[in-house]
Amino acid sequence: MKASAKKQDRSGMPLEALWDDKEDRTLSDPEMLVDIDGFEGPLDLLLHLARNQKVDLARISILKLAEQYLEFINGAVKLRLELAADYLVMAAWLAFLKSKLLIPKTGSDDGESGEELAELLQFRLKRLEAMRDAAARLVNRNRLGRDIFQRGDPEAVIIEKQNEWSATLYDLLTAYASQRQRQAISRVAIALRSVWSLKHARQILTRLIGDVRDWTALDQFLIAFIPDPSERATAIASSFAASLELVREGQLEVRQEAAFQPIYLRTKAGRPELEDY
Amino acid sequence: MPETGHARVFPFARADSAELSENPAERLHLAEAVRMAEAIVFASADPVSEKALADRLPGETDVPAVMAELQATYEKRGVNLVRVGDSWAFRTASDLSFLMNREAVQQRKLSRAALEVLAIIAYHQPVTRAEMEEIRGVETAKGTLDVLMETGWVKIRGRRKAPGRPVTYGTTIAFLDHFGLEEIRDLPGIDELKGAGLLSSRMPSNFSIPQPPANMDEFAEDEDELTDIDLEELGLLTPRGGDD
Amino acid sequence: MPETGHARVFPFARADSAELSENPAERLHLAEAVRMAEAIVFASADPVSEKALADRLPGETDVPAVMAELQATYEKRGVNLVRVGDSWAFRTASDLSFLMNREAVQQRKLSRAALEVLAIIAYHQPVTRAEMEEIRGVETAKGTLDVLMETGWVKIRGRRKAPGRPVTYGTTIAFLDHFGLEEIRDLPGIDELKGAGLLSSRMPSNFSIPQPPANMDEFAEDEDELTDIDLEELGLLTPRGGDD
Repeated sequence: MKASAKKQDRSGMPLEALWDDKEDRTLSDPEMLVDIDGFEGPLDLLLHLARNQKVDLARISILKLAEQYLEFINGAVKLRLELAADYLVMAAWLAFLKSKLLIPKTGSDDGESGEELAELLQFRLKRLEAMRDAAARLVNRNRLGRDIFQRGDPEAVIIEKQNEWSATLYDLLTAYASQRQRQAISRVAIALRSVWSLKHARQILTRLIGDVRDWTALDQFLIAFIPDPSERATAIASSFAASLELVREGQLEVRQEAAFQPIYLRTKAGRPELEDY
Repeated sequence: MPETGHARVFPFARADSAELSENPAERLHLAEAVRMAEAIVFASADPVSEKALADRLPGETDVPAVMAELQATYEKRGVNLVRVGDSWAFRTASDLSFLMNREAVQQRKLSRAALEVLAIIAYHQPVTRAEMEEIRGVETAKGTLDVLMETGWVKIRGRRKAPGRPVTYGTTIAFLDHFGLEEIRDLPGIDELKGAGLLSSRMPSNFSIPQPPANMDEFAEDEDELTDIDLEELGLLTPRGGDD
Repeated sequence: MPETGHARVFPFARADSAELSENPAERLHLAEAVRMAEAIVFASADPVSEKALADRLPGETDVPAVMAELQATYEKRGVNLVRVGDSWAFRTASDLSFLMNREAVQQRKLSRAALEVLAIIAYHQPVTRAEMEEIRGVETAKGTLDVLMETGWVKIRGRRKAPGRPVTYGTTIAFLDHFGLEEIRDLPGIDELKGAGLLSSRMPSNFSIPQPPANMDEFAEDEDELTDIDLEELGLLTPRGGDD
């Protein structure tokens, strides 16, 4: 993100100070409009905007939030700031969501309703906020080496394992990765700048929102947010090819009412439940 | 406290010892085991597992009983016996932290992102990287997970039994020790978060925003009108009663 | 002895507390000072001088009295407070020192080179010494492999079906145990190493990491089982000798 109107060196700040460093910024603060360096991605930015509504997350207006976000992004685009794809994809999705919220549902089979999508976003924001609060509570606990102390002068190492050699999995993986990387460096080719494809955009969106069924309608919004118009045609073509690949793998379903009608793509339902060991 | 013959400035006393044996030989044995356990755990800076204790204490020792006794004994002292997972450690009492600040070692400063990821791993474990990214809505930057693993608080746990068998992450004993937790269930607010459905990877079906419906009297799809029997159960209607 | 209020298995009691104040406020103050001194001495890496204690305890504390009290309190415990010159430290009770000596094996850290070779063996098994060299770009010292064999994490698996029939190396069950892996395939792959920040995300496209075999013990197609003669040559089997 190049939008660094004010760069702060946060590494020098105490841990706890990191948690409230954005509270003093408000929407009216002109710097806020260009400084997205401080945000950990679009959800973080949305959460910040939501907090500015000064109501409980459960009561925020998602419509208003979407408008604020779009205003923010448009402001940045006007200033010709190069925004990371994540922010643009979120903008596209919010534009899509806004249209769904404003236009009443037509058919019964055209994806989630605007309300369902808004709920999904609200769930995401709430969950992120919960984790953020949890992290704050965690760091503010009495901590070993800061508030609580262990024996300063231990007398014996109680060895649990019989092996006299110590090494952790982390040591092992670090050793492996760094030597392979070192050896590979002589042959490093500069990675190509990834083309802004719809497939990539959908991956980002899945990370931001989760699986969304109604891809077709959404794609039009995504395309609108592709910064370079010359890339749009290739983006559509490559994305359709990629979609067909997903259909073949059984991850997507495809539907078309009639020739030349819009093609509907959606995530196949009923994926198996996950299990660990 | 000073009125008994055990007058000490700072009594270690336990109120309840009812469960202890009345057999003098057994009591002596337990007392020795307590001393030994005390010495072993005290000597180590790191938590000592019950298994390691069992290996070192006399054969028939009831390790949990010994540790419970020792923990109660140290309860009010300047140094406490704390449980960390299945291990035990002596740690300075938390109310004395003001006194101990000068011992404080420079803590590694974690970025906000790293702390967020740490919380996600702690509350959602076992969790894959894709799931962490889904919760945060961003890719995990280099220097986040590796830093957490370097602190020794986070480890690779195993793999998810799912397509692609992604690696799962979880927290370590050192994590519990550092944040003063006996076990993961003691994480602050974990029950409330679970209850609110905020620890699930997908939006729970019962998660909903109280969005006032356009027509307040219209029933949602997943909602049934109350019947008279419901109203009775809820005490909103007086029971009709028998044949009245 | 549930008959008294102070029933504990292992009483800390001091016989004499005659010198202690009868004034409750003073007693409370002393009790707090004892707790503080206890925590300070416990957390200190070196014995703590009375002067240092005086600096950290509340202004009017009678340090010698506090330490005498603390020493008496710990007198019969598994850990004692001992005076070292004009300083104080906790030490294991001398009659329990046998507990400390029992497994005073110093744990040693593997060298960087040994870790690298171990990792290559784990990921690339079955692998010959020449192949390790090719991957690492440096020759592997004989001593490094010896150390790894000594850990019990690495073993000689067989021989490569190739000129010179070089020995192949692989990992053992003890390796899985130590590193908390269920199977060798649980080692993270390329995407996971990238995701964890251990590997740069901009590696060349032809860069790959081998997928370790599902079954560590199955011989590869180009690999031979070790014969008894091999085992003898490698010194892994004592020569049978004669006609036996």
